[in-house]
Amino acid sequence: MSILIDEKTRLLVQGITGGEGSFHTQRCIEYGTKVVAGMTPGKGGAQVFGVPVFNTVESAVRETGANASIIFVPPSGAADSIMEAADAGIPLVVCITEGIPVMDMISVHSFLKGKPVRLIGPNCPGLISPGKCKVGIMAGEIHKQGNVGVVSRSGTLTYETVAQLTGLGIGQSTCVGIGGDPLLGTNFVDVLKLFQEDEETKAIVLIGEIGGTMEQDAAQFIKDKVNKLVISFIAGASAPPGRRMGHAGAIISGNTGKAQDKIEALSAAGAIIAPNPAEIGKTVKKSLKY
Amino acid sequence: MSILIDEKTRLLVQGITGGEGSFHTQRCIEYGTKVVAGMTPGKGGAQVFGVPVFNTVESAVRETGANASIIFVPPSGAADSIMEAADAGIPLVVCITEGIPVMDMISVHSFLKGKPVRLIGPNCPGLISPGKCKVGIMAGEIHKQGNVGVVSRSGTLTYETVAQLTGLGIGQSTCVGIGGDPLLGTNFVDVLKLFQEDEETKAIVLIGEIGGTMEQDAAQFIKDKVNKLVISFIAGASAPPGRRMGHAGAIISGNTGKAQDKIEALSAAGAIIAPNPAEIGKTVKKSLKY
Amino acid sequence: MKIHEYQAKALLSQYGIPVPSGDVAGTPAEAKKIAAGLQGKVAVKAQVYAGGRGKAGGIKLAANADEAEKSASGIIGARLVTHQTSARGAPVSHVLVEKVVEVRRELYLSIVIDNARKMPVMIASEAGGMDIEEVTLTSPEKILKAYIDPSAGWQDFEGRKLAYGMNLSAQQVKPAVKLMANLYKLFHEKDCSLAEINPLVITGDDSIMALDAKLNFDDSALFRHEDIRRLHDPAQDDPFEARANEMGIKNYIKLSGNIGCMVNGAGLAMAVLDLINYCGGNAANFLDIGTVNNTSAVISAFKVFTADPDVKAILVNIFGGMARADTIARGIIEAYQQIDIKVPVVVRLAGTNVAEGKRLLAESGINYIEAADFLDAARKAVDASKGGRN
Amino acid sequence: MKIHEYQAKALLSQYGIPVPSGDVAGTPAEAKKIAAGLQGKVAVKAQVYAGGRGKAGGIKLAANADEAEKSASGIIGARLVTHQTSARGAPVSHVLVEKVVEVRRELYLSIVIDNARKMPVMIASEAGGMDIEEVTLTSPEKILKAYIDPSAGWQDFEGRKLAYGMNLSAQQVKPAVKLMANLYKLFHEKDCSLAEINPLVITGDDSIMALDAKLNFDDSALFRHEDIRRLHDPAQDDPFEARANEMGIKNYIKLSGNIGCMVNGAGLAMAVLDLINYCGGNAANFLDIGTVNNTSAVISAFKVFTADPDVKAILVNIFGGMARADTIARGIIEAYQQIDIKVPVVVRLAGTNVAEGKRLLAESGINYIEAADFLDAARKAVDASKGGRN
Repeated sequence: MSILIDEKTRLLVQGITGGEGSFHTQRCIEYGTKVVAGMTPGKGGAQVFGVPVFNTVESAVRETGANASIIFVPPSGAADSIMEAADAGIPLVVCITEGIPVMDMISVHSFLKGKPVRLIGPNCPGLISPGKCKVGIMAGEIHKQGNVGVVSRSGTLTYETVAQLTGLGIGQSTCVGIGGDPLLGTNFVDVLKLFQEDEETKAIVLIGEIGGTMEQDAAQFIKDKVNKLVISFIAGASAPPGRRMGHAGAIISGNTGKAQDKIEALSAAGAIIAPNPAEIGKTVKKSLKY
Repeated sequence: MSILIDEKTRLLVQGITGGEGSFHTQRCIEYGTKVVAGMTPGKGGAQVFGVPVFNTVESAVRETGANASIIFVPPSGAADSIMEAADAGIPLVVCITEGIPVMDMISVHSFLKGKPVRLIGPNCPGLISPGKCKVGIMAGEIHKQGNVGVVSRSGTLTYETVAQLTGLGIGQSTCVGIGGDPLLGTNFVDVLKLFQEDEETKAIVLIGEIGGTMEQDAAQFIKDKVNKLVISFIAGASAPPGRRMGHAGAIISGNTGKAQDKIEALSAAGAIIAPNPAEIGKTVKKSLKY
Repeated sequence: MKIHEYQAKALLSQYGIPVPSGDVAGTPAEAKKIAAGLQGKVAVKAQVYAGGRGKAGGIKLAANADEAEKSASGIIGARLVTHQTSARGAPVSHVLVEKVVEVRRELYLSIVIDNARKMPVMIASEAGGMDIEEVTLTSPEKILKAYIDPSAGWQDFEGRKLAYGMNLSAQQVKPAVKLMANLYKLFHEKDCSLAEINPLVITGDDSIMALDAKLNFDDSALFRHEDIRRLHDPAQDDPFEARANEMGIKNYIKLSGNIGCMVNGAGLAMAVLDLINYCGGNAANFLDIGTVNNTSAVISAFKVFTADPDVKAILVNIFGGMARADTIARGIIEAYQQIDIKVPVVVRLAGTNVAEGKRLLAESGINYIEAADFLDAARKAVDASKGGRN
Repeated sequence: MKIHEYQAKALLSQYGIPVPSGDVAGTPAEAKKIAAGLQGKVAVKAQVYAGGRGKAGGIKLAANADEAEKSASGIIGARLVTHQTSARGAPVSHVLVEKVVEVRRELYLSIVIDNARKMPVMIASEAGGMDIEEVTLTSPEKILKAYIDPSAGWQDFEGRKLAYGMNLSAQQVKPAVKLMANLYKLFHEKDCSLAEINPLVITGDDSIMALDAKLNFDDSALFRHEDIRRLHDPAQDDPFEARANEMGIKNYIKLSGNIGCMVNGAGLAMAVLDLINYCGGNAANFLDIGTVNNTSAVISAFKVFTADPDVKAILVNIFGGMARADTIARGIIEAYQQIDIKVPVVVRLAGTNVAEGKRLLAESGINYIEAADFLDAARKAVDASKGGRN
C-alpha cells in the first residue's frame, strides 16, 4: 500500500498545454502515472503526448474517469481551477501553482468545506508513491519504493531528504509535499493520520520549517495517535526573526513560529530530530536499527 | 416528551424592546416560558417585564445561559440577527420576521451550514409545546397538551387547525409553524423526523400549501420512515395558477407546485387528507378511532 | 416587482452586457426620430410587463423611420392582449425602437433562486427564443445548470461549463463567460428574483448580445434599491390591485367571484378560498391583511371591497396571532362609520384578544353577521352572496 | 508590500474612515503651508515604513506653521533609526503634517488572516496606542476577536460584539460598527495582508478616528491592484534587496555573513543557512532563486553577489524539480562570461536534468568547485569563505 495515490490513480492535468504543464505531464507519464486527461479552456480536442485535452474538468471526468488532478494554472486562474476540480467531483486535487492571492484561497477553502475532496497545496511539489505513481514535479529517479513515509512543507528540501534516503538504500512509501503557503488544503496532521493507518509505512520523516504552529499540532498528534517512528528536521533555525523567507508561511509570528519551539515540541512527542539537513537520511538509518 | 422546546428551554428575545417583541415577550412569560434574556443593541441594561436586556447575543448567552432565541427584528436586520444567534452558539433560533430579502437568507444559510443550530422560519409563527413552553406568536390558550404533533407552513391556518383539535378534546405534543418563505431553515421532513422519534407524539397533522415540492418530499419521507398516523390538508386547491398568494413560497411553478399533486403524493404515502380546512380536526378525531 | 424591457436593457447595459442599439419612445414622432438615428431596419416593441408580445402583434419590424412611426402609432395608446394578460389587455404607453441585428444563433440564459439548494442557479440552453418551460419538458438534456455557491461567489469555471455546454465557439466563450459574470453581478447587487435573457443571440459578426430581457426584483429587498423601486409602472398593474396597493394592502389579488374576503395569513386566506369553494361560492379576491397594528388597513380593505361592483358579500375571518382580534374589530366598526357598506358582512374572530374584539363588535350596534366558526363563516358568506339576506 | 502612513490614510479616507485633517509634505516649506492651512497645533510625522517612530524622534508636535517648518526641516532628508530599522536607519523624504486632535480614548483595531481557520479575523482592544503583542501577553482578556466567515461576508453583529466589548458608549457604537465594515471592505477589495489602526481614537467631540494606520498588501495579489503597486517607495527597501528586486530576484534577503547563497526553494534555502551555520560559517544572504526557466535569473544572482563586498565565497545548491539543473548550469557559465567573478564558487547540482547540467559545467572550462553532496557543498563553501582557496 501507499497513501493517496497508486496504480489506480487516473490523473487529469489542468493547464496541460502550458510550458510547465506539458513538461511535467511527460515526466509523469514516463514515471508510469496514468495521465488520462488534460484540460485547458479553448484547447479541447487537442492532444498532449497522446493525452486528450478537454475544455472543462466536468467533460474530462465524464469522458475519462479521472480521479485525481494536478494544477499548473497561473496564479490568477488557479483558485477557479481548484474549485472546478472539486465541483466536478475529483477527490484528490494537487495544486502546484505558487503565488495564489490569499483572498482567493479563502474563497477556495470556503467552497471546499463539506465537499468530498482533498486539496494538496497550493505552492507544493505534489506527491509520489515510488514505483507506482507520481503526481508532482519531483524528479522521479531519486525515489525508491519502500516503507518510509515523507511529509514536508518544502519542495527542494524534500528532494534532498529523499535523495539521502535512497542513497542509503531506504525506500519510501509515499512522499507528500504539503506546500509552503499559509493556507494549505492538507496539513501535517492529515498526512500523519494517513501514514499511521497505512500498513506499508513503517517510519515517517517530517520536514518542517519556521513560521506558524503546524509542527506543534503535528507533535501533539504524534504524541496522541502515532505509534510509528518519526524522524524530523525543522528548517530555519538560523534565520533571523521577523523576515519573510520565501514561503509565505515562513514568518515567525510571536513565539510560536520559532524553530527551537517546534523542535522541542516534536522531541517531547517522541520524534527523533536530525542534527542538520545533510544528515536526515543518516538519522533515519540509525533510528531504524533500534 | 415533546419536540424542540419544553420546560428546560431558556429563551432569549432578539428585538425585545420593539412593539411586537415586547408584546409577545409578555405573552410567552404568561404562558410559562422561561424568558431569561432580551437583546436590543443600545438597550443593554434595561429590563422588559423583568427580563434583562443585553446589547449582544453573546453577552446574553454568557450571562443567562439562554438556549433558544426568538427574533422580532425588522427585515433589514433580521439576517444579521439569525447569524448573531448562531455565532453565539444558540442551538434553536426561531425567526418570526417576515419580508427578509432572499439574498440575505442565502447568506444566512451559507453561514449556518455545518454549525450546530436549527433555524425555524423565517416568516413563521414559531412553535409551542402546550402546557410546557411557547416560543412563538400563537395564542397560547387555544392549545391543549396532548399527543398530536402539528407542522404547518401557514401561521393562522395552524391556529385554525389547533383550535379545531382542542375543541374536539384532542391535545397537541408540539405545534411547529415552519414558515411561509421559500428559503426555510427547517422543512417538513426535519419536523416529521422529530415527531417520528418522539414517543409522546401518536399522530401528526401536516398542513401544506401550493408552491414548491416540500409536501412531495414529506410524502416520500412518510412512506419511507413514518409509522405514525398522518393527517394532512393542502391549502390553495382553488387558487388560480401563476399568482403569488402572499407567501413568497406559494407560487405554482411548473406542475410540481399544484395542490392536487401534493394531495395525491401524500395520499399515496398513506396520509389521510381532510376534505376541507374546516374539518381538519374532525378528520383527526375520526382517524384516531381506527 | 417587474420592470419594462427597455429598463431591463438599460440595467444590463450598465453592467456591461451588450444589447441592441435603440431607445424608448412615448410618441410615434419620437419613434421616428430614434429609428432615423439608428438607420436601417428597426424593431418597434410594445412595452408591457406581460409576455407573449410577439404573437399578439406587439412587435413590428419597420424598414425605415416612416414605417417605424406608423408601427408606433398603431401600438402606443392601445391595449395589448396576450396569453399572459386579462381579456382587457395591458395598456401600452411606450415602445422600444431597436436596430435589428443579424441573428446567427438563439440561446437562453437566466438566473433564479433554487429554493431547495438555497442558492442562485444560472440556467443556460442552446434552445433560445422559445418558451423555456416547453424546452424543459421536451428536451431536458438541453437545459444546463450552474449553481452559484454563496461561499465563494460566482466563479468563471461555471461560466465555461455553460458556454462550452451550449457549443459556443472558442472565441465566443470568453465574452459569454464575462457576460454571465456580469449578469450574476447585476442579479446579486440589485436583489433580482429573476434575470432572464431570451434570446441571448450570437450575431452575424460573431458577437454575443441580449435581444430580449426580463428582470424581476425581490419585493422584500426594494427597501435598499430606491432606484429600482422608481422603475415600477403602476399602469401595468390590475387596476383593483393597484388601488389596493396604493391604500397599503400589499397582498390583494382580484379573483372572479363575488365574496370579498379579508383574512390574516396567506395560508388561512387560501384555505378560506378553498372553503368558500367547498361551500359552493366564489371569492372576489385573495386578501391577506397581514399583521395589522392599527385600524387603517381594515378600513382600506373595506374601501377596496365596496369599490368592487362584483362584491356581493364580505367575509372577515381573522385568527389573531401577531394581528389582534380587537384591533380588527375596531377597524370594522370604523369602516362602518366611514363607508356606506351596502353588502352583508360576515365576521369570524378568534385567537389573540378575541373576547375584547367580540365585545366591541357586539356593543357597536353595527349590522354584521356573526359566525360561530370557520365553516359557519364560509356558509353564511356564501348564503349572503346568493342574496340569502339583505 | 508596505506603504506609507499618509498613503494608508488616503485609502482609509476613500473608504469612509475618518482620519485627522492633514497632508503630506516633501519640503519644510510645504509643511509650513499645510500647517498654516490647518491652524492650531499640528503633528509632523516622518514617513518611513518602520515602526517605532515616536520614541525615535520621528514625530514632532508644532504649535504653529513656523514650528512645523522647523520640525520638518529636522526630519526631511535625514535617516530615522528606530528599533525596527537597521543601524543605518530609514531615509525620510516626506512628512505627514496633521491637525492634532483631542484624544479621549485610545483603542486598537486590525484585520489579519487567521491561517488555521482560513478566514480573516478582526482584532479589537481597549488597550490602543501601545504594542499590541505586548497587550496579547500581559492582558489577553483585552484582545477581542471576530472572525469574518467568507460564506456570508462581514456582518454587523461582529462589529457590535467588538464595539460593546471595547465598552464604547451607545452613540459611539454605530459609527464604530460602520468603520469596521468599511475597514473590512478595504481589506477585502484591496487584498490587504494587514490593516491596522493603532490607535483608533475617540476624540474630544466623541467621534471616532484613525490616528495612525498601517496597511500591508498581499504581494501575490498585486497583479490586480496596479493602483496599490504604484504606491511602493523603493527608497524604504534595503539597498541590496532593492537592487536584487530590480534585477528580478524576488526572494533575496541580506544577512550578516560572507557566503553568497543561491538555492532553489525556500525550505532548502533555509536548510542551507542552517547547514552553513552548522559547518561554522555564515551566509551573506537568503536567496530562493525559485523556478528558473532561463539563465537570466542566475546571472542576476551572480551580479547581486559580486556587488556585495561582504561576499567572500558563493554557494550554488540546486535540487532540480520545476527548476532544471541544466538551465542553472548554463546560467553559471554565462555569468562567468559576463561578470568578473573574483570569489570561489562552489556548485552542487542534483535532481531534474542533473547529468546534463554537470556535463555542461565540466566542459565549460570555468573555474568552479564541484561539491559531491549537500554537506560537502556547505563545508567547501565555509572553507572557501575563510580563505581556504583563491
